[in-house]
Amino acid sequence: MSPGLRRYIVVRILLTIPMLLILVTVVFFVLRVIPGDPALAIMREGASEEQLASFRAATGLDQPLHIQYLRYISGVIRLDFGEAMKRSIPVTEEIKTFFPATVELAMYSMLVTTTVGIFFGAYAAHRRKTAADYGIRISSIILYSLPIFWLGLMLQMIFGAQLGWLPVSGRLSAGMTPSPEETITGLYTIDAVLTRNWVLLKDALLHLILPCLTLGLVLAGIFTRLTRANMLDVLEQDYITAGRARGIWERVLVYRHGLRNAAIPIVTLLGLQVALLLAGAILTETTFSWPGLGRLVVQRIYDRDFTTLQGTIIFFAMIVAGVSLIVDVLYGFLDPRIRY
Amino acid sequence: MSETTPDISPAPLVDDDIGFVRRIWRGRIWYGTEWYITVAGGLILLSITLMTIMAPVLAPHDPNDFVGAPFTPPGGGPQALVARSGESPVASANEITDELIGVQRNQNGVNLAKEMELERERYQNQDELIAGLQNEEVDLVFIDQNLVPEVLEANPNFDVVNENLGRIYRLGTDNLGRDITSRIIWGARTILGVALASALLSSLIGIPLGLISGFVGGKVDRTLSLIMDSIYSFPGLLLAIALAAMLGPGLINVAVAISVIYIPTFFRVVRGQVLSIKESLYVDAARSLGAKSPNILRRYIFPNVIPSVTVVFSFNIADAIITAAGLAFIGLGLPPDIPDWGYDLSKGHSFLVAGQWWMITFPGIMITLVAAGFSLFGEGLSEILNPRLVK
Amino acid sequence: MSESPEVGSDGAGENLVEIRNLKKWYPIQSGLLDGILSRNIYNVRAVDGVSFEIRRGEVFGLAGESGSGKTTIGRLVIRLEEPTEGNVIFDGIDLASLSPGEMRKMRRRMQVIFQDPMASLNPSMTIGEAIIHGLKIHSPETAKDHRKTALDMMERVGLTPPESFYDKYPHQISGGQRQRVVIARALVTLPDLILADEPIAMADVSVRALLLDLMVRLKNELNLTYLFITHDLATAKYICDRIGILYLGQMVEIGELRDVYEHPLHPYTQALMAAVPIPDPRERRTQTLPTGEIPNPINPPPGCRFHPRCPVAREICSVDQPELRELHPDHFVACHFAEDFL
Amino acid sequence: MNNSHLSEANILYNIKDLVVEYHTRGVVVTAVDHVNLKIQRGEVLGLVGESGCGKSTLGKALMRMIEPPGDIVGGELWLDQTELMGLPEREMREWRGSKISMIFQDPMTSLNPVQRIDEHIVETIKVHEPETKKSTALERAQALFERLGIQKRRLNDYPHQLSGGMRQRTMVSLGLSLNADLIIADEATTSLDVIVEAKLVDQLEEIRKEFGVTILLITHNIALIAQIADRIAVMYAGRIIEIGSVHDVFLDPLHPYTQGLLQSVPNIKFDEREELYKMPGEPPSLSNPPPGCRFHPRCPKVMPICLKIKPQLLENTPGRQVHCWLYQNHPEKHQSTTEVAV
Repeated sequence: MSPGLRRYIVVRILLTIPMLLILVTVVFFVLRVIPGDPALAIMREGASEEQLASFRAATGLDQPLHIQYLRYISGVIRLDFGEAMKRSIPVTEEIKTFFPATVELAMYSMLVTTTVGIFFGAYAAHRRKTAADYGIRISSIILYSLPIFWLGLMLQMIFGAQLGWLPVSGRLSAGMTPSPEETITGLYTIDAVLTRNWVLLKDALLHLILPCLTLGLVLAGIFTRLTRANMLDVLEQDYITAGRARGIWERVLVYRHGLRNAAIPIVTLLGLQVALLLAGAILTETTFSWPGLGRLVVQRIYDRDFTTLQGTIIFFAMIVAGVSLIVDVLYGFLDPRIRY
Repeated sequence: MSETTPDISPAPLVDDDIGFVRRIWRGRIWYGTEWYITVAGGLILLSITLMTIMAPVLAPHDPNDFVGAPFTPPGGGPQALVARSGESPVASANEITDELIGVQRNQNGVNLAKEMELERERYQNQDELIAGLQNEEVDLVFIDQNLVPEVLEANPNFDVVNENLGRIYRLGTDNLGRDITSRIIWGARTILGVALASALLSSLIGIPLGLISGFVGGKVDRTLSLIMDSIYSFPGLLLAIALAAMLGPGLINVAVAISVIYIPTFFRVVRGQVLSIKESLYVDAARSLGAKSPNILRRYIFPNVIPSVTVVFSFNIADAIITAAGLAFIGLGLPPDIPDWGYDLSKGHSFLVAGQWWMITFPGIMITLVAAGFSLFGEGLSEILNPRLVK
Repeated sequence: MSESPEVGSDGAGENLVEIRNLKKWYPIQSGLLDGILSRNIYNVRAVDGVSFEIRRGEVFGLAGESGSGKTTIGRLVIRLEEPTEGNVIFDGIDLASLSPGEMRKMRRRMQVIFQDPMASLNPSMTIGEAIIHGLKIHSPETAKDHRKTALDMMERVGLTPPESFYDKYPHQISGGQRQRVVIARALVTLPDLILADEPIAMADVSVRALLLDLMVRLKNELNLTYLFITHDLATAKYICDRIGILYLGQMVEIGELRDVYEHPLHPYTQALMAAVPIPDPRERRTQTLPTGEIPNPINPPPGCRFHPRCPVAREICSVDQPELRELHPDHFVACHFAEDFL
Repeated sequence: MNNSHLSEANILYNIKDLVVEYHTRGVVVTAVDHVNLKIQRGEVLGLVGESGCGKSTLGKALMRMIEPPGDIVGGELWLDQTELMGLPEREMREWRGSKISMIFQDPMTSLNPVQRIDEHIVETIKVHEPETKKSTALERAQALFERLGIQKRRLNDYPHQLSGGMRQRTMVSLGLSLNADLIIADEATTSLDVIVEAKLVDQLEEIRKEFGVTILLITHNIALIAQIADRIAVMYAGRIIEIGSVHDVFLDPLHPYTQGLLQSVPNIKFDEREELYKMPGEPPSLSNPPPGCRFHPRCPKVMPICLKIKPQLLENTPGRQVHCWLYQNHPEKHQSTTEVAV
């Protein structure tokens, strides 16, 4: 690895720490500084004064702000996000149990987004200014404008209620949950493959289809436009014309030369895609009652448990920061101009 | 020096004697399909704004009033009017005004049923409404014609004031018998308000910060960029949820919650533009003329940033509409008395299984249409303003 | 005209501008963390110790290939950038000693014409606004006849009829016309020095002669001084009085134009003169060309920077850097063995 | 190359009545207007003209690489006794790179930044000769690089690690990798420094002799044509207005535009004619060209007929053609008043 690249990676890793610090601080203050007393917001049902006082003492809300902040930061570093308000289960525990479901949903949705996005984006750029190009552009705009949950509901209604082809909610059919020793990663599809439990695999996949289509297609709307824009920039470069002048096949020019060069900016945007994916997951999980971290957050909102909310936000932020770090490092490998 | 395609100066747009409208019309030849996309987007925006302004005239009923039997499918159907025997406030059907059901008022004249519905979604379904009639919370109830025998049998003290009233509700009624068409028309005002407010808010913060950061550069630029990048690479909806949860329902609160996500978008676009313009020769020329920095910012940089800002602004509103709907869906939207598509969607969700599909279909279509309208407008505009096209 | 610091403006001697040991080094990869992490060891030494004078009323040519630092020197002279070292004495005043306010007033006396006419005009400002902006800054008190002054200047640079151009936008006029607007904008505040950085490189051959002629005519009418930066030695011949040849951020030869063109004393200048194609098929080039390519400015070769490519290089050349020596009257050269070419 | 070899067999590329139009923004622009040109085997033909005259479009048309909104609407392209316009796109693709290859202006962007140099060459060879093994292709690449004076190790570098001159020579080697008959160099030296340009020109000359390749040099740099070309074709506003051997045209230009152009080209040598000819007006935009002979607004010898009818490109003396009424007669040539039947 050349000095240039090593330096680039070190700089990028060091840059993530301040970014995360800022995120935690922003979230911490956002949840505390804005008007309204958090205790009151949580104990809303006519809580008496001393109930509020005891609650504040229990959760340390009565401490001066900076003490709370420091205590919280030390917790975050040790990945301890405090305890869920009403259930005294550590938030980290909850994240451990519910997060794999979100990962599985996000993984397959990402698959849908990238395949649909890259294929249609590249094709639209290749067939610029033709009916195909405008068709793809307009449909990707409409796709992205669909509210995720509405598309989810519609798919549920058509494929679930009316046609009954696909399961409409939950991760597995009743009674199919694998026993604890069978769950290795918590991702049913992968566990099923590892334990060669094909029945579980089939059922898990069937349950995945509708939610992943919903989340994946909506995000594919943005991804197609991003791919098309980057591909267009690349296809106008001289080296594509020079390649054509050397008799290289048009398809090779577009999908090999073009896509390889366009991949670099597209990869850098994966970090952003993951953020959109996690945001989308919240709505998809709620629509399909998918037992993931997203749905947990929504449920916790109803009972005003802002510690879990705060913990999940920071956890999601860590994931996004981690992904964009990996993506930036990948960028270094993909683009020879940085490698050498 | 080398010429790629021959240097065709944009003749049609050049002669400035024609009026604004004719110039836009002539743009049709100049930009081709991009022009149609932008105009299509523009038309959707226009119709939504018209719907907002003309709401009182367009909407057949008051969005919050129970004007028909609950769950009437689109197109309406024969309905009957039932009241406690002897206490009907209305003699016959033709006296029926809009505020029919729950005409009983409390002392200060407020429709009792509506008030109670506010406090806790009381009247979830038909039976609760009929129970409300029973214990005198409301005086008149619309029911479906073919339910009449059943209801009368269960509540002997009811009698039918009028029946076989052919009421038309173009898009049907919701679980409380409210006219969905009116709710959609009135809802446009809310969603547009929230989206515009949040886009304005994020641009008012994002643009100046972007201008300063891009223009001043150095430490300021680096710290601001770091903060903005960390917020940018962040699941926006989650931040909005946190904010909305803390701020509570309310038009401004939701707008503020949504706007925080889009501040970094404006910041990044404006900063990028300023950086590239700052390097351009005409800014160097201005500095060599002796122009002061504020003057350069105002006359040389800002006017050339506006085109791309308008594009981001329209995309931003589209995003804000979808996010606002998302918040409403998870119950963090606006209070129930404000007609809002997101709210209708989240309410309609539970009735879908029972087959009442029309309660969520139409608001969903409207949200998509409006969001798509703004995106189309932004997409077309960006291609038109984008120098690549003009090359 | 508002009184800008005119210290010793008329009799201050022959030189309008004196440049002494000018240096400009650009650090590379100065990111946020790089500042903390590693001292930026790498520096691109774009300008590395250049000294010359520009006499009042002359056209001083600054010629060099890409990467020679000619544009950077231009920007340092009119203070668009701060030098790392060395100073610029404009009409007896060291620009470094001026406060920002004073410097801004001084700017009236030094204007710039850039290469790309389209990029040097603000697309959202009309031609008229662009030209009078200088007047608005430096002589706001004569606001009422700014328009008239601008129209006169437009007339003078050949934008006739001026009224029809006044309210147009840059994209509505041709390349040649745009360059005339840029010239009008530079001259309207009646400056002393004009920095012309490749002013006609973008113009077509047939239009170029007109622009050159226009610039010379205006110089004489408004007794201006030009710092004329170019890579095209052939065109420089028709406008420059004296010329300086730059190589990798250093001055290798300065002298009266005809003297340098007909008796180049530095091997690099000779190579440049030989390489320029002559528009006559009967005079095809025979001389050999220097080997290799322009080295990397980050770590330039020791001693004389041209020695790796120089046909007459000897031991000493790679050791110590030759100074500019006057071998002909008013003809300086930085080469240990220039005497051989006398 | 004297003119006696004008026999049919010696013609490599015969362009007959070529018309290329651009349909943009509701305006039809004839970038190439009925061009007739014969390129002889093994010669260097210089195609010169100012910006916007259509020379690059002509170059692309010869490769049948005109992209929408441009379109070849008329004429025939006879390359080596094969009519290219008739070929289906699939077959035409095979000719590109193997029979005709092209070098572009900006060496910085003509090579795929994420692909090593050897991958470029091997890919080009494999496209046209799928049966050749990768190793043989690599050997040919190494031989070519050696021949063009680039070290072999540069082959596994990435484009951004090469200098401008080296990249342009890589493009030349790509052109030669399948020993194409014709290399079209479209402003190939414009963005190079003068010494690097001179070296590349020398190399093109050597290659022409060794590989017997024909070179069409498209450029606005007339002095360059004088240095390397055998014949010169001058283009103005989409039409070829003069063709002839370099010696004839430079010493005795026929068309008034060529005369004006040659007098406005700066020459580094000091000779008696010091004043550059100042041609009036600017090159016309092709969206609404002047009627008749498109040069008439700027022509010092304009006649009434020039405003009405377009002259033919006729042979004046063997090997010399000119497109001007001065050398052709027409009954109403001098009558200014009468309405001349077109």
